[in-house]
Amino acid sequence: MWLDEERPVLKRELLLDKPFVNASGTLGFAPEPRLAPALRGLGAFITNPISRAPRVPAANRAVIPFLGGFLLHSGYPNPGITRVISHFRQRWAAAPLPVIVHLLVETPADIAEMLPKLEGLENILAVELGLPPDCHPDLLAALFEAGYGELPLVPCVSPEQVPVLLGVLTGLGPAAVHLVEPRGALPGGDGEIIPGRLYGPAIFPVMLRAARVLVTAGLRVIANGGVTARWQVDALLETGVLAVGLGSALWGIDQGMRLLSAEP
Amino acid sequence: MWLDEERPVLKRELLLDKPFVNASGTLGFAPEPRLAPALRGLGAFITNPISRAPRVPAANRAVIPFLGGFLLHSGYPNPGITRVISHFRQRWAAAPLPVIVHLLVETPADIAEMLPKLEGLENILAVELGLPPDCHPDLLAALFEAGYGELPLVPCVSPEQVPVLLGVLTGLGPAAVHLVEPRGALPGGDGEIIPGRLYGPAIFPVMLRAARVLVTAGLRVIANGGVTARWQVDALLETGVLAVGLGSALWGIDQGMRLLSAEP
Amino acid sequence: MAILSAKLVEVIQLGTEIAGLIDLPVKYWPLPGQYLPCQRLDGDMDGLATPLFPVLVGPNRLALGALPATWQPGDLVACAAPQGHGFSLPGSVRRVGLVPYGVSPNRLLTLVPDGLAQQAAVSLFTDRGIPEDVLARVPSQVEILPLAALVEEPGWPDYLAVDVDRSGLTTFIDQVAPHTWRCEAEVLIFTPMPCRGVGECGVCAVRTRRGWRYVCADGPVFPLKEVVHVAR
Amino acid sequence: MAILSAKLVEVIQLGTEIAGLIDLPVKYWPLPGQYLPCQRLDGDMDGLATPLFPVLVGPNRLALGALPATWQPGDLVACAAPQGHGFSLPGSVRRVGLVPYGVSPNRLLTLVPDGLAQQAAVSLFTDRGIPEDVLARVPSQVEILPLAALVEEPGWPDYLAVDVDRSGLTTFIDQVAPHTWRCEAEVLIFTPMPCRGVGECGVCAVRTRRGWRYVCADGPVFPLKEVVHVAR
Ligand SMILES: Cc1cc2nc3c(=O)[nH]c(=O)nc-3n(C[C@H](O)[C@H](O)[C@H](O)COP(=O)(O)OP(=O)(O)OC[C@H]3O[C@@H](n4cnc5c(N)ncnc54)[C@H](O)[C@@H]3O)c2cc1C
Ligand SMILES: Cc1cc2nc3c(=O)[nH]c(=O)nc-3n(C[C@H](O)[C@H](O)[C@H](O)COP(=O)(O)OP(=O)(O)OC[C@H]3O[C@@H](n4cnc5c(N)ncnc54)[C@H](O)[C@@H]3O)c2cc1C
Ligand SMILES: Cc1cc2nc3c(=O)[nH]c(=O)nc-3n(C[C@H](O)[C@H](O)[C@H](O)COP(=O)(O)O)c2cc1C
Ligand SMILES: Cc1cc2nc3c(=O)[nH]c(=O)nc-3n(C[C@H](O)[C@H](O)[C@H](O)COP(=O)(O)O)c2cc1C
Ligand code: FES
Ligand code: FES
Repeated sequence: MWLDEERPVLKRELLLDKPFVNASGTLGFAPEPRLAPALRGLGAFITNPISRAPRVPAANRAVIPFLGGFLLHSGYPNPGITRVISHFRQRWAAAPLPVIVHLLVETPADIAEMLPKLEGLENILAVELGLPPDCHPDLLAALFEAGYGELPLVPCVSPEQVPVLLGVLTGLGPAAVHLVEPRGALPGGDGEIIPGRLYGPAIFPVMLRAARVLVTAGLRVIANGGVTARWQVDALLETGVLAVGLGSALWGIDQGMRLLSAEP
Repeated sequence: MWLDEERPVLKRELLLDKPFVNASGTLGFAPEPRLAPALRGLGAFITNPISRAPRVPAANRAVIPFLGGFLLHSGYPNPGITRVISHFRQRWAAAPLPVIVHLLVETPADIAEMLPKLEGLENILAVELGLPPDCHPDLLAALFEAGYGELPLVPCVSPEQVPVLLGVLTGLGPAAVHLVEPRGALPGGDGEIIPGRLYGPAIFPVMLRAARVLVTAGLRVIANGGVTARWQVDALLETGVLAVGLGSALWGIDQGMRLLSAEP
Repeated sequence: MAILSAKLVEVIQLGTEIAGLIDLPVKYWPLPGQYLPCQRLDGDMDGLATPLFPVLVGPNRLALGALPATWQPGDLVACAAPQGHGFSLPGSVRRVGLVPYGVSPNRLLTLVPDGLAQQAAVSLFTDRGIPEDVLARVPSQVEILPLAALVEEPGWPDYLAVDVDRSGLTTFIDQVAPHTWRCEAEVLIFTPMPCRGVGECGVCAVRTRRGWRYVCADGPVFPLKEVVHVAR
Repeated sequence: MAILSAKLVEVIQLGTEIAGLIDLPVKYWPLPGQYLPCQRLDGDMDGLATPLFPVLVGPNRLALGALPATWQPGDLVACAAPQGHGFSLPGSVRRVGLVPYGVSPNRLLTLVPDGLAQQAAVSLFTDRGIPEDVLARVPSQVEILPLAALVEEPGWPDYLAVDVDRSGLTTFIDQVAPHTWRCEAEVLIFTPMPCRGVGECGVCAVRTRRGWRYVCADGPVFPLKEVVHVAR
């Protein structure tokens, strides 16, 4: 159990005792015992994306490699918030590290329905908001309005969303902003163009630049970065991010572990 | 000479007789004879970036490789518009293909001063506008206002600028939009973080997605893409772009040539 | 999460695929239809592991495939424990049919030694030519027949093992009509498994009679009847 | 723009650098200080060429370096024509000084055969240890001295060739005080040349007495006096 008497619980501020998190979608819905070695290196566990209603895998689900990384398109399959909570709340409560729940939100109504279900659960540090790719600043403001409550909100923005949302983000002053992988597109096996998120070291220069923009604007930032090497972690931390999010490195056999266990 | 009696000269519309251009900065200021093999494959020649006043190389100029590409930071050195024109106008006029002049613009005053110097020169097909990274929609509109005249204007936008500028672009209805390389940042040899453009196949998925967004919005698009292989050219053309911009491939020994000479 | 670092000792061309002998303790050998998540050290920096399956070889040697083309003998490879549900050839069967559909026969041919050991007749049903070098390694007792032979006489085998790419499942069902089979049948569904279950990413998902299942964890081998009517 | 496809025949370790023998017609051999833009076919897909310089070897063999670590014997390499201004050792000189400053001595050692052939004394001034394997290839007539020897006796050489990284130019000038030299002197400025002149990208620029110059086209070898007071 993570919340204890000794520890000050600061609402609307995010305290991580280690400068790493996992990217949403990389370690499943709960910090299971089989993940123990990775969990020991993380400051918080971020769940897979969770939607209001259940989502099935995308019909054209795919992983498409390119030089320096890969595109992933899954459809964010998940059983929906209600079933996720009944299935995983015990495991979240018993976890050896705090949990950040990642919610897929499209409308203020989504968040207004989902958030109350999470309040009162144990060991939830914050709620992350996965935003639609064309999220307008007004939508983000409305989502915050609808989500105002006990739990700090951490909006996830990809680099191509930074210029559009920077103004509203600095105005909202969230507990943190999570900089997540850029979106891209590649032809699949049969030539159909598949959209999806991009992972791997190819994205690092774009992520480092976007992290600097966010930090310079005075925001508290958690940054994914296609990080596979320690010098990339260092460059992000020196830029002033709170924590580095590991993505594809956690799917490798021991790359993620080497990053998490290395001395700073 | 390219302009002749037979050919209809359509103002504010861009006609390319081959679906390739070079990215600005990749082949110098004029289509010199030494470039002949590459020029035969191009529908237009785009000049290096040209500013109002001379620019010297950046003190921290650098090329920094990463997995799948490299970051380039040059400072866009150039002798300024006046000297460029006196030096190259003859070579532009005598070129075997039309020339698109790339102007670095920061303010409407820049363009108001530079554009008249280009009007009346022979064999100029269009003027490309290199925009500051934080270009606001109002600035772009003001630049077009200031630049209204004989020559079609082609704004250059990088993928992270697309969401911010898409609205104003569709309103302005330019002859074409040139989608250019994303900006990034990487630590240089001494740890200093160097900003710059990203080249190479690592950027392709981001470019393909941004090209689709622009085409879907009804814009006429020239797209760079970190293109090094024919399937990438095909994916961009099938997406509906007018032409593909070749960047780093033109600096290789024969990669660019293989792309330009391949049968579609 | 036991992790082993092992050496790629030898590389073998098997038809269009490359397989490799990896210097691994026997207890880490995957069984037919299982896979070993592997990643070359100091390379393959995108962070993804490659699932390696047992493929055809002689006795007391385990070749794994398909290797990425860039791997070279001498390379060090990090391996996780063998993973997934493999084939379970019932001890009682007497007529084994192997059906590599649109894929190389290499993975299924690992069932041949067990089949022959229990005195079963083993037939390989395929319409694709089998490359010379693969054929040379197949015991002569194995009969090689066109798919039509199976479609015409679906009652012959008392056990069928199928290997098919997820994208080929629908065509397979249309062409081979597996619902006419009466015997026990299993299918290895071949599909990318980027997170090998670590992230429950869902990219490897298949629809089964009992809902969505993940090939990386619930497969790669499924009872054929679980997927034959719903898979897509 | 002649383009040649040639084979990388042999790979040689020279101290910390890797050099290679490339199967090239003699008329394509770059001279000391010149470079050959090369790109491995089917690899190095970022589109950039690697500039390869002549480096130390025996007679009638040309080794080029430094090779990227991934290149292997047998690889096919596309080569453009030799490019740039190399060293021009005057035929009259009798005392040749070579100054690899903060870089490997390999590029400068290609001047040794010509120096010795015209009966000149050749000294190599460096404070970095020279790796055994490189030393073994240096003719015994070449004297190896610390930089201090040159600083103390700047009047000794009647020709000096310097090799220095662009980032090391300022330190070089501070430490070695080349303005005290009276003899003819040339400097190879080593710096990335991503466009090798094709794009006039300016990344290789150096400031000279006559304004900004590009190492890829105006160098890599410059008269020392052109850059010594302004270079940065
Ligand atoms: C606006 C929007 C944005 C999206 N963005 C993304 C994105 O960024 N990334 C991403 O990866 N995906 C995204 N998706 C999701 C994805 O594209 C698909 O819409 C979603 O995953 C559904 O996939 P589908 O088309 O295969 O399913 P549908 O067309 O919804 O069909 C589902 C089929 O599966 C059957 N089915 C459903 N559940 C079960 C079950 N448990 N057992 C058996 N059968 C079942 C149904 O009966 C139906 O036949 C987005 C979707 C939308 C609408
Ligand atoms: C707002 C802004 C944005 C920029 N964006 C980019 C970008 O995106 N990408 C990029 O690559 N660069 C960019 N630059 C340019 C770059 O960062 C440098 O500002 C520019 O290249 C000047 O470099 P510097 O600092 O070395 O020169 P300065 O600090 O201007 O100093 C120039 C020095 O060189 C000397 N000098 C000048 N010309 C000559 C000559 N011909 N001969 C001898 N000496 C000379 C001068 O006397 C002076 O000492 C940008 C600049 C600004 C102001
Ligand atoms: C319910 C729902 C939730 C979404 N939430 C996210 C999200 O959290 N993160 C995300 O990356 N995209 C989210 N999206 C948006 C999809 O990513 C987007 O529609 C998809 O990438 C297709 O966009 P594209 O074709 O422009 O690439 C969501 C979409 C829906 C329908
Ligand atoms: C005169 C001038 C013109 C500019 N024009 C361009 C341009 O055409 N293209 C471009 O990429 N950036 C242009 N810029 C903006 C610079 O790219 C930008 O300031 C630089 O990338 C630093 O930004 P960053 O630190 O946010 O990456 C211009 C800047 C100046 C001063
Ligand atoms: S590979 Fe990710 S869930 Fe199976
Ligand atoms: S390398 Fe580009 S100008 Fe010299």
